[in-house]
Amino acid sequence: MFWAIDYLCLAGVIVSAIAAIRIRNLNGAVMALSAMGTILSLLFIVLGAPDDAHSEVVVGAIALPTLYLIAIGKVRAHVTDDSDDLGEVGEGR
Amino acid sequence: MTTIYGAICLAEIVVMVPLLIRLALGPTVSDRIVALNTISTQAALAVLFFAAFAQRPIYLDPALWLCSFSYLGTIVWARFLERGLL
Amino acid sequence: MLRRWLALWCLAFAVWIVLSWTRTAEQLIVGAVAAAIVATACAPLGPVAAPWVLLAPRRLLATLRATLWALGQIVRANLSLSRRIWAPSRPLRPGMVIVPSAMETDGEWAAVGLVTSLIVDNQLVDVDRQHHEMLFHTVWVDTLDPDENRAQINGPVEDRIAAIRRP
Amino acid sequence: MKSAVVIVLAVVGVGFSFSGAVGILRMPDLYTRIQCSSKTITMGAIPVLVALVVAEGPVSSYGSRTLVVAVLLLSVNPLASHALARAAYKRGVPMWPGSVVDQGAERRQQSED
Repeated sequence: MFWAIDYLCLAGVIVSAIAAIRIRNLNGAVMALSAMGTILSLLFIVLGAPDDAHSEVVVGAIALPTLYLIAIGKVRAHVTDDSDDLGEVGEGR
Repeated sequence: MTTIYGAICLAEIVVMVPLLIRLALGPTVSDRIVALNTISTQAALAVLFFAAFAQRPIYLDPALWLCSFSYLGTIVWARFLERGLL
Repeated sequence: MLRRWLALWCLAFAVWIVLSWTRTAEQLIVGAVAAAIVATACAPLGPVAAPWVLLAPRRLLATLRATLWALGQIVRANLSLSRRIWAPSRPLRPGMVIVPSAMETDGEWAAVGLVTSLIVDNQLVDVDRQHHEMLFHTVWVDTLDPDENRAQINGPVEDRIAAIRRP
Repeated sequence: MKSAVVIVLAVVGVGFSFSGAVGILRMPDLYTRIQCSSKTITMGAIPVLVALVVAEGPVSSYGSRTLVVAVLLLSVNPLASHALARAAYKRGVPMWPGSVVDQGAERRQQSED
């Protein structure tokens, strides 16, 4: 039981990390990074380190993506003019 | 009883699989945020049940953090969408 | 003012008890002092719903009946939505509908939004407070008539909330 | 007896969670996906939390943490989904082409004419 939970969490961390690299849209990549932080904190709990899980939740899953979002928003709003493109158009369904 | 807890924790992690697919596919960023919210809910439930599985109540606190602050990214993104500039 | 302070103190002390969850005298005294500080700091900010107004018997009965009704609606809506999800043809007729509303205060608007979001057939999207209208996204649109849509979406919720507010 | 109740509640909760996740994967546009995400809270998380309370007893540290988690999930998730839906609708995130009616856009066009 324990090993199954362990390996599933590890697989989730790897999949979301790959997604964070492969997604071309910056805001979408930030979301994948946040998912990686969430699942990584779950992995820390499973491996028996609740203190690391605390800091990983606060930093990796919440503060870091929020700061990235704010930074990307500031940069786009000041540099480019066509700020309508927030990745909300999407291609195909 | 701990076997049941472990099975529930495992099932909650398995539920994340379609959500990860939606997170990787999602045509718009808002779709990814919806998937991310549900992932953090499932992670909080998995933490609760892993704490019961390992019989360590000290593992319960990260679940509180997860479900009380994981919506901050959503709020920031919604504000960003609505007003453009943060 | 004293009533508002007492209500805030009760709420803050309840939160302390649930979060600390140890029943020693030191914990309770520290919690009482902390709740008093929080109540003093937050009392000038605005009116507070006192927790003991729920103890009036008719209001308690109305709350109980509204909760039971909402639980039944949640189960029904969830079953119908999972039927829509698992059916291979995806039977969806989604749409945005505008419905009139009879709510007045902020708390009533918030309660209607919360309960209608928990009943998963419809999702509150926007609120127009000047014209007393709400914009809902529903997964199955039957009619385009605002009054019939109100009877389906937010009418029952609003009736029950009004019954709690004015028993 | 107790474990039977726990297993039934857990199966109900995990099943509805899974169907909500599949709904997020299968639904055609953002707004229907948001509704599926609140489905994983109301019928997915709450029965599982009730199962934990039934198994461990309400007067334990599990019981209090479960109460806090349930209240947080039930109050914050509708708030976040409403904020997201409102922002996306104002920004003009497209609805599914098969949707029937968009009375908000009709109202806006009338006021522009």
